[in-house]
Amino acid sequence: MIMEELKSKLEKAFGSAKISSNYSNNLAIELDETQAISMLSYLKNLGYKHLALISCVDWIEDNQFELVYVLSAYMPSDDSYSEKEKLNIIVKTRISREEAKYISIIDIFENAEPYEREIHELFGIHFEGHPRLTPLFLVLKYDKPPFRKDFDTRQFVDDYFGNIPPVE
Amino acid sequence: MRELELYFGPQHLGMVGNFSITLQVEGDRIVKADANPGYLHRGFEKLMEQRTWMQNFPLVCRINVVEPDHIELIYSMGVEKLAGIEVPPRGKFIRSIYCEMARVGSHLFGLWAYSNMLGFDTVAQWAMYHRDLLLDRFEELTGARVYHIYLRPGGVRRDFPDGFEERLVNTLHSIGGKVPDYNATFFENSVFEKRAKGVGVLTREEGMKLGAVGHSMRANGMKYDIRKIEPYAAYDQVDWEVHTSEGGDAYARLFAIRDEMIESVHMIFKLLDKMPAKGEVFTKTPNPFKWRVPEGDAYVRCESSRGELGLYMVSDGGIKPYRVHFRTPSYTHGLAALEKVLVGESVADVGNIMISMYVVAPEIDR
Amino acid sequence: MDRNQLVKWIKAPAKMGHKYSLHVVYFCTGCGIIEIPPSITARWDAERFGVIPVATPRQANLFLITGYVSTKTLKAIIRTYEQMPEPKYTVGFGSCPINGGMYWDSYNTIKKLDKYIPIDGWIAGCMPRPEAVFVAVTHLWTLIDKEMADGYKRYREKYDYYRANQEKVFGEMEWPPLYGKE
Amino acid sequence: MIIVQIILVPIIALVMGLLFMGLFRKMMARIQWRYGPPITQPLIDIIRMFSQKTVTHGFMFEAGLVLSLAGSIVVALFLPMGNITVFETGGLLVVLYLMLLGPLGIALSSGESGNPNSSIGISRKFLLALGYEVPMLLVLLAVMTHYNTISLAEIVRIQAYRGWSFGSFPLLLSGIAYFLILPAILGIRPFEIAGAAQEISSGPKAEYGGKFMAFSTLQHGLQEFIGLSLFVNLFLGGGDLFGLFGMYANTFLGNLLAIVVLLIKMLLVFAVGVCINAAFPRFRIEQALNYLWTWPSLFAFAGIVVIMITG
Repeated sequence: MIMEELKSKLEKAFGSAKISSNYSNNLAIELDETQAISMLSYLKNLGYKHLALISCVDWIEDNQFELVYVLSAYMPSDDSYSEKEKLNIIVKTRISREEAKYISIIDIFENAEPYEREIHELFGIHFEGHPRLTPLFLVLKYDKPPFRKDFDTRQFVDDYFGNIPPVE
Repeated sequence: MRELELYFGPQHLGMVGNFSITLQVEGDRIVKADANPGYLHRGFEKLMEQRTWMQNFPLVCRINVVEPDHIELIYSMGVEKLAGIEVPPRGKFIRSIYCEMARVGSHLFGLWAYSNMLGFDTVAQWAMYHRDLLLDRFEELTGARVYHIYLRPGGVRRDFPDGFEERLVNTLHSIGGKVPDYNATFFENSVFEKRAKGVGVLTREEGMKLGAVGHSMRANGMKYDIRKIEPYAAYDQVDWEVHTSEGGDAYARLFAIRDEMIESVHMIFKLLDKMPAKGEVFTKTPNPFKWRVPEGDAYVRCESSRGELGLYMVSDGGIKPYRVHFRTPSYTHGLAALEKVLVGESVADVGNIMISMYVVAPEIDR
Repeated sequence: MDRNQLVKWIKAPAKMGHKYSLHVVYFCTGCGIIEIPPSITARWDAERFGVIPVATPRQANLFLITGYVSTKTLKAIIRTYEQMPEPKYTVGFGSCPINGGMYWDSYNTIKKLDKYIPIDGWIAGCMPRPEAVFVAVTHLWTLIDKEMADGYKRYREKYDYYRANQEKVFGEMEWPPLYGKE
Repeated sequence: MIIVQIILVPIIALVMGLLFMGLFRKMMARIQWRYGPPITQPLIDIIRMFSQKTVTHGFMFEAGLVLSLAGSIVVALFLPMGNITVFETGGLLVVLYLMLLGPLGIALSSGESGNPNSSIGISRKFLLALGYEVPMLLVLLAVMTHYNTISLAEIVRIQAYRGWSFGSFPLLLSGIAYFLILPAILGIRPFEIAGAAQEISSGPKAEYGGKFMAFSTLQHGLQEFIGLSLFVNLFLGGGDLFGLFGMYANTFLGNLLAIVVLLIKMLLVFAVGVCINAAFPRFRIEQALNYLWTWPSLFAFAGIVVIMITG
């Protein structure tokens, strides 16, 4: 119900967005990179104020990174549950893999800060406007950010920590 | 006054888990806090891309040591959502009971850590003892004390052993019988009230801005609980309440935790009453070595003992996941919220605030 | 247990002292730490045998390395270990420090811990039960008795080897070598 | 004779200090549903610590500890041990001043180490001392005014025939005040603030290892002995047990019995302290000051007013 309403509303506002809901309670929105930020602030104004997750998927065959923002809503009043909070909105946008950079959304969602920091470290995506893109988890220097698909962990372990047993 | 740089952790008695906070201290006040995670980073999500769907179960539970069960649950739910598997009714009930047991155990561990932080050994020891009684039941049900690996896509691994319900009820009664003792020694203790009241305040507005979930929100009076919002397992089949408290400080959070723990115990009794007596506990899944989960991407979430636990999962139709990303409650609590809340507090309250927000280090680092 | 034998105390007070006063550095290096609270609290009560956690490495003489060691932790472990006063003992807890365990192909956890610091004993399993901690402690007593718990001596003698391994992981280290070249 | 006393009294004090610590751990264990370590565990720890190699942080690091331990031992010599008081001159005033040497030495020593946890611990320690010193001074003033003497031995002797001061009316209020600040003097919870392990890595002790730790443990034991001994001597009649051993006065047996009675009284008071320790978390420093400057200070002030009026 509310999903249909939201769908039509979004389709009106963002013509180019591909909106689908293949799974229950999930609403996936695919956008190109210029529109994703405005989509996020638009959704925030609609009441989807809880940024649950920022993730990144490395589509190496398409030579693209996909940034994934998952939004949901806090409850409007203290003790009533509605359909609105049930909804998880997944906003997806693809950026180029060679020149991996995007705009930080800290101004819109404050808790995006550690997520973007992590993605910068593990995928090597630069976020413009982020106050501290310092290393979060890692101390070693990797020749490639380790979460990229072309980073071979087994080769790395072999080189750095000595032999590993043969597998498979 | 001279500014000092103080390393709180990783080697510190007040630090539960391998985590570190660099504090800028002026006298006894904190002027700047800098969370420094990564001591437990194993690159789980990368490792999971290299293993088959079923092989990942031993890995996922190790993301959170204190409460591995909800991580198992969320992973199973993710796979079920992508593959379109239904869980049989009895399996759903067993899942709920299992997760509530885990919640009680986890909160008892939290009570251990919290009272230890205040230097209250006595209650700490009691809580740990009671958690151990519960771990005995886990051992009986699953064969392991800590990492149970009991859930699987489509249900649970096996049915309850004979007479398990009765022994579980006895254990819960023996824990619940001590609640008055806990109240008298800890929750009604005036020194605890002095230490916790007004400390580490995370208001509702700030919490919503920083993505706070779970009991951090419930301590502000908001009944934010995924079990009610988006019911999974068998939570929509019994009557239960979400308990809240007011104030948003460590004191309110502790009371939210206590009430939730008591509610969980009651909920287990109700679930045991309503559970279908017989039936399958899991749906058959294909051969795990050849199992291809259909292409797609989904986000699932559940309510762990620390708040909303989410999982974003991408499958490209292969025998291995293409990408998994866990949204853990400690992540936002520990990295975004903690740095804000700690500023202006006393050095003595770092552990106090951290544990009351229930920051579990391995969950942050993954 | 020969804690009450006065003759032994008079003969070798230092050795007996080391045996029955094992103070553990409280350092949650990995997930193994989850079984430490049960073993020091009411149910198992390690304090019976004089095993208690202490706040700083200076006061301790036993280092329980509980679980997998990521590279960032390894740095902290080396620093903590070097701060402990001799004689000091280390016990690796769980499968992961032995050979990497289930993180054998992880890019951020080190595999064989005894390449970087000397280990006196291992507890295998994931998770080892609290009883295993006590078995380890009793084994450590035997080792101390026979003067076989000599990890700290090995560290001093073969410091170049350990330091080289550490430097292989970290490159340049921020602190100078503990033992100078003799 | 006095040389024997000078040697024996500190030894008794040290042994009692260790016994207190052992008892503390055992009793805490029992309250927490545990079996607990043997009562000799602190001694075992100290033997172990003395046999460890240590790192020093400079001259003051060692000298401060020695100063602190020596200061505490000297205080023990000024306290009546049953019927024996090694140095009677000076009495309470000297005790009061010498008692500062213990914390001061620790402060000098751990300040040298440069560990920020230590410096926070020291500042807490002195703030706490500031907190309990106010009511304590008032209490001592009341006692001295009431008995018209500054000699501790004299006070103990008077109590033997006039009854314990804790039970007598004009000093009751002061006694209560002293009892309320006793946990702060002993450094047990809720006032275990200076050495809070979970907050500041055991504070001043953070850099002590091996023999330094052993010295500071011994000093801690002595500190507890002094705090308890002062309380028992001032308010619970010292080594007197309702004049029961009056016939043995000034004999060897009488002196021995007096010492035993004193130690048993101290143990009983300490047991009460352990129970308080087990039932409370620790205060924050400003809350501790808040507490110390309200109820105990009020009682102490009321006590001294009553003494002034009744004479």
